[in-house]
Amino acid sequence: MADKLQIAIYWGAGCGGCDVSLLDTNEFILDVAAVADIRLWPIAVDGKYKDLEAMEDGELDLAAFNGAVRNSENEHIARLLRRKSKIMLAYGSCAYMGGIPGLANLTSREKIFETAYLKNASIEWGNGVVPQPESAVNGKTLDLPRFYRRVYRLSAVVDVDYFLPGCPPQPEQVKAALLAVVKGELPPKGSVVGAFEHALCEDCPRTKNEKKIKKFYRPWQVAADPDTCLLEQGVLCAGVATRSGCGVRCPKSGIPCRGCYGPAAGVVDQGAKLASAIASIVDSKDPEEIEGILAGLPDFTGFAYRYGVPASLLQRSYRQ
Amino acid sequence: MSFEPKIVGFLCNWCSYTGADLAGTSRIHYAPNVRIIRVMCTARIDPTFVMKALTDGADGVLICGCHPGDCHYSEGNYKMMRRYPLLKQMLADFGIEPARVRLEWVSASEGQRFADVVNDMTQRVRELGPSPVRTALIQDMAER
Amino acid sequence: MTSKITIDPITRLEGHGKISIFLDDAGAVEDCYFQIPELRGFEQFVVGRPIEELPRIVTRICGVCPASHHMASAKAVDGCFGNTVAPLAHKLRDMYYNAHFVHSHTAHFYALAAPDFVLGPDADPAVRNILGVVAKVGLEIGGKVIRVRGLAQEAQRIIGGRNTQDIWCIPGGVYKGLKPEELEQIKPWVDEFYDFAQFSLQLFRDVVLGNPGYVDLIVNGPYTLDVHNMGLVDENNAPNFYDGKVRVVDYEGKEIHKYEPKQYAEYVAEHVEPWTYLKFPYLKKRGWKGFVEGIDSSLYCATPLARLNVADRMATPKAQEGFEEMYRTVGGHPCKALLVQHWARLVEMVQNAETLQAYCADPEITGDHVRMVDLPITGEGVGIVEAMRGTLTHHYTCDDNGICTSANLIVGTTNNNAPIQMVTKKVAQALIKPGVEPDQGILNMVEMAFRAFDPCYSCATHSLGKMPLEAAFYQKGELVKTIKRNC
Amino acid sequence: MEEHKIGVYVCMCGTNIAKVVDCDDVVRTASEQPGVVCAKTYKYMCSNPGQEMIVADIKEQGLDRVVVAACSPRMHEPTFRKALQTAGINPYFLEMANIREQCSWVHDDKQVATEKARALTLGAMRRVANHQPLERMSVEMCPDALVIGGGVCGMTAALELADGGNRVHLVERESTLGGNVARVDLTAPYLDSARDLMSSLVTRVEEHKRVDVLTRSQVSSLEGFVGNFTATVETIWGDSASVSQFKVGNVVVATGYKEFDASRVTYYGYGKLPNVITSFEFEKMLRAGRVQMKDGKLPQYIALIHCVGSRSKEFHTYCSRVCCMTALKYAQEVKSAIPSCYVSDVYIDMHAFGKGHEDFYRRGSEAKTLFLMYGKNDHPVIRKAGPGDDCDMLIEVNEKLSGETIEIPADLVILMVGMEAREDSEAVARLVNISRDKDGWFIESHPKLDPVATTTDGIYIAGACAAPKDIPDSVAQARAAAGRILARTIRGVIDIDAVFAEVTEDKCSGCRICNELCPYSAISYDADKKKSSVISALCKACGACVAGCPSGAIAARHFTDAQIFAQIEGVLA
Repeated sequence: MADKLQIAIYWGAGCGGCDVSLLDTNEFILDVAAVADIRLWPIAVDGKYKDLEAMEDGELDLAAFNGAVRNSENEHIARLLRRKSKIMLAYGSCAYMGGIPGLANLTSREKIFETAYLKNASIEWGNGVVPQPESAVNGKTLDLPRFYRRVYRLSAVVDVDYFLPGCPPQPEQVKAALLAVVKGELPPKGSVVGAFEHALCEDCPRTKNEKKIKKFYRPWQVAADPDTCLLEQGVLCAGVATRSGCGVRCPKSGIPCRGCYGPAAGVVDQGAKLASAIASIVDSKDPEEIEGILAGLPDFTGFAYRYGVPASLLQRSYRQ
Repeated sequence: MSFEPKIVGFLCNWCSYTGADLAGTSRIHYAPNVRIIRVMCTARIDPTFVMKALTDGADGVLICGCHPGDCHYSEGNYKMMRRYPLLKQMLADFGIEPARVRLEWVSASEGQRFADVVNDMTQRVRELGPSPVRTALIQDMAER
Repeated sequence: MTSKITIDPITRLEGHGKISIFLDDAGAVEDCYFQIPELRGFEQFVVGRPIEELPRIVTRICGVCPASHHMASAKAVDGCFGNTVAPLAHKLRDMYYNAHFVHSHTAHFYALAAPDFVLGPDADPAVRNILGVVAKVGLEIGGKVIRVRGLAQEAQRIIGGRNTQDIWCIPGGVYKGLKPEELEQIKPWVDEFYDFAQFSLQLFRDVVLGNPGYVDLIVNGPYTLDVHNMGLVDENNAPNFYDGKVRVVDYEGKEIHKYEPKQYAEYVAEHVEPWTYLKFPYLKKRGWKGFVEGIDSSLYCATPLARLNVADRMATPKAQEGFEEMYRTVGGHPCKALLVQHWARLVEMVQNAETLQAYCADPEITGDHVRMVDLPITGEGVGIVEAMRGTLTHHYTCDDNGICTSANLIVGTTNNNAPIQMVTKKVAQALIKPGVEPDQGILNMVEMAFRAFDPCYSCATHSLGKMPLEAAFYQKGELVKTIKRNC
Repeated sequence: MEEHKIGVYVCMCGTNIAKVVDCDDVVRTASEQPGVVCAKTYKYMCSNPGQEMIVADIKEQGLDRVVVAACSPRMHEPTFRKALQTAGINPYFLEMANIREQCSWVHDDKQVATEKARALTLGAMRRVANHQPLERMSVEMCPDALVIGGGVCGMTAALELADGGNRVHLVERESTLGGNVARVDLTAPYLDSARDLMSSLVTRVEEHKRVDVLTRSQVSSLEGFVGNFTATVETIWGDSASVSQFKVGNVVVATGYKEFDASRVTYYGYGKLPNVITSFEFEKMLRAGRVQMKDGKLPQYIALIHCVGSRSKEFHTYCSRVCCMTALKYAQEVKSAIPSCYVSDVYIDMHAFGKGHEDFYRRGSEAKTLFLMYGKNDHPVIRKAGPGDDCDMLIEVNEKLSGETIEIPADLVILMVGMEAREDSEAVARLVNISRDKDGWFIESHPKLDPVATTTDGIYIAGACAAPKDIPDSVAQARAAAGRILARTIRGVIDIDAVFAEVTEDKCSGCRICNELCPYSAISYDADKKKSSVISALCKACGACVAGCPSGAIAARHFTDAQIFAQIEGVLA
């Protein structure tokens, strides 16, 4: 047993899609089971928190953490796993960049609670109760993890060795990454694994020409040509600013990339880079016309940082 | 003591940086709050620079380039002109007051204008007060 | 003084579920709380996003049943564009969604439920998981399970371009149609799904019904609740997962409500408690009456069993046979025995497979008019589908520019939040008695109570899988004993 | 990042900096920074002793990065780069902090100015740590040249180059060489025959063994960059065409001008009144030696009207420069052709700026020519004369000098039409990648200091394609352009600035965002590789493509993201 790899898989503020991406490696999962002890994997295999605490520091070879860090509990487990594991892998876009839950950083904790518990179409009228970190019920105290002011990417709370992007990571890439661990063929610490250096366009079958944009369209406003670059047709696509590795599933199906694999190698801020590129090819020299053309991109921020507000330079909203 | 903003200025080499030098050689005095970083052309300025400056503690960012039509590289400043509204929108979405970032055209002969722009921007940012970015990021750490 | 048992590792391990059991001085269960410690705030942070993007955002509520959220969202967005949808798109979405059910039900039954039945409640915990099941039933069947689940995922990818996470729906229809060659690829798989569903039913008969102990546990165990049932039905009151009206039937079989999705807010409301992030839906017209059972209760279940309970019949012939057999065995329709869920799930899988076969035979299915273009924005929509784990509601509004101004979500598991509270407490009270040393087995029984719901706490913040339990017993704040079990 | 040995030198610039900035304090904070081996102040860092101090430190203390906090880099960056070079390290390991023009000269509060100087110096220090060694590249320079346009200007340039020993390809779209000058009779002010000028020029060109003349030809494409262009030329033979291709190092554009189309001016009745003709039509008569009216009669009264199409808001605002002298020339030629003929010269202003022009003007007025001045916006009016009159037309002029309305007879009216850019100038501009001004004339790299070069290296403009010019000016420009080229080809190689953008091929996804962004067409896209790349020789380092590249595949040498980020951190630290 001891010579088998010791692995833990855990989710923070995630959706389970990352775990499903592991199941989607199908038969491969049996091979993994053959060479590794999965010591912890809530989705499919049992393990015990107390055991985790009882482990020697560094007893685990690999801890794959998916999901973002949304509350005190997520952080608590992240720290514990970090301590117990030789390799800490940020698995999937939430752990890597904050992911979709990270969009919460464009609003505020107060608004989230208000919307969820005080004002929506089906909330119990006049109850006015909001969940509390600590509450007394029939003289007993019940506690809940603290819901942080904002979402963090995993590397903001613990030291991360490798990053596996994707929402979720594509099974082929998952296999490749796991095999690297099994074979001990590991890239330098801090590397992004299971993805390429270059952007999506290189692997996108659509033909590309020089780009100049006079008008932007929302995807539902046009029947875009299936063979030419969506961006050239005025449909905002994040592929130009997104690391390849997903297999270009979205553009191949006619859907613009939303950037789940994160920025291309060496790019600091995916959204800022996308903005810089997109604006540069706006076809006008007149300030008003330029504003008019850019008005065709509602919620550009929510698009450019769809999977990575917490990983952006600005990280969160500063609205008072 | 009243709040003195830190402002990072990105100036194009050919017009604005030379304009700033001219303000110097003409001994035109102006507010000391702007720290100038030279780039060859405003076309080199990536919104990333502005966001980087804001997260590193700048209270404001000033971008100066050649007047439209006068760009040393014929059209570089138009690229900045196009990025600017999108950048401002993004900053607004992040809850950062638009007045903290400003794009101005200053030619090599406009030393006085450069001084005026710096004074005016400094005054506006002074009125806005310290950037919310630094303080908020520190609060976040405290919560954890 | 009161001592407290915290089944805490659920929280830590799953991150999303936590049971606190309070004993009185005598040591009897005084109170029991099932807490959901997580919230992500989708309802707020989708506000401000372009409405057409929501189907590609809300799938991240749950990666285990993203298709459910994708479809409910797509339908809510259709509403914001005047509900003008290419007819073929509806067919394709339904086809896709049935394939998703095959994947999800397979995963749940074999990876989560089967271990209990196939290996037995008291088998060695270390092997009590899908790998254990494979070991027991043999690699051949194990391979079959893995293959079918994989093919069901692949079928979705072929039809909709991608499975987890889904991307396919657009206002007015879907981005891509189904090419004839793609259909040919899927056809044989669909037949496999059908055979597999029947095979699974047989396995259930052999392993579960063949074991009187199980049957007794299922039918006469403490696992029953006198609460009502909710589910989506077609015009013949047969279950439909993608479309239809919401029907609510009490546990004696009497219809309480039947309404159009857009009327949901008149019939359902959500109660909030300070000690859990998860809300408690109830029948609005009856008002919140607390965690009480009874014919006047305002609480309901929305589960596979509930779906069959509100249905008069199944939509397809073979499923109908399974439907009749099941109710015959468990003593009539409707049924309150929660553990029957697993069986109901398999009956549904038969309908999924048959529905898929019907679509494969439909000559129109490979047509190319799959979307409307540039529809006018009308501003509001409600989408209701059946997620694996219960009725799923998405309700959006948007401004003239198609930017989302509000979103309200009532997800599958949330519907069952109150019933889960109650059955957990009920079982705990039935099993943890003064003087009786709670042991591993008891905790297992407690766990089985809510596992029957296949609670999805990612869709209500998610947990899939068996909940390993550990009970810490405190006497006057001193830890005197801990019991661990690994399912 | 590896550790560096940084030297920081704070210049006092006499008192220019020191009187406001506490230089010692700047040195103190600098020396506390990691990697700083030495930090010093000096009275005049740019002075020889100052530079020698830096050189010595580099050698003795093994400095590998240098920060000079002093005046504007626009002033002394070259000076200090040389110092680094002398000391034997890469000149690009230098960064300057501008604490004079942008600090001590514009602030007076010592404390605040010192703080700012500290920040600027720190920015420079952080930046310089990220500097990379850069080498200037040099590429082969092909000595051959392409001259577009076979007029007096193009031929002169061609001969100059050929005489200098270079092969020249002279491309002319017409079937014969000569251009517009070949259409005129005599030339002002010395009245020598244009025909003679031309024939000698043409013969020399055609006979020159290093000039290869391609008439009936057009350049269809020009690929590459300075020193290494490939030109493709199409030649028409009757109804068939042949294509030739050759390598050239430089290009002279001498495509000239076209005359203003007089029919655009309605009020002079050109095209309706048979005896209203343009200057070029009159040249034809002169060359044919028969000045006559439509009906063949000899004209008794000839009127010359100036500035037709020039110096007017509705047509061209500029002065065409040659018409005034040409008009005077006509007056004299008419006098010798038909001594009895009265010539009236109707002008706005008499522009006689050129060498010998003023004397020519005087001589013209002595030979009795009637000069009438009209106002810019008050043009003369021509009408058909009545049967009673002894002339064909009558011209009414509000004469400015006398202030009276004067009516003059005319049998022949000659409209002095100006010059305008050829209709194909836009196509030519695109072909050789240069720009045009609002009137369509090609733009020089600097109107005063660099009049024949353009913003595209290796492309020169000469003659009337850049603005209206007379023959001497065009010839001078032709020789200037040729001189520039000879001077550059003599070395056989050309240096390319070490600062330019480069594409990391592995990172380029071929999205082609950058392709449109380069004002110098320095970015080429390889359709097979599906990658874009920068032609460093064409790149002017503006960085538009660097900021524009969404996948960070393009780096700006000496202005990398890392360098700028480090500077941002520095000035804010």
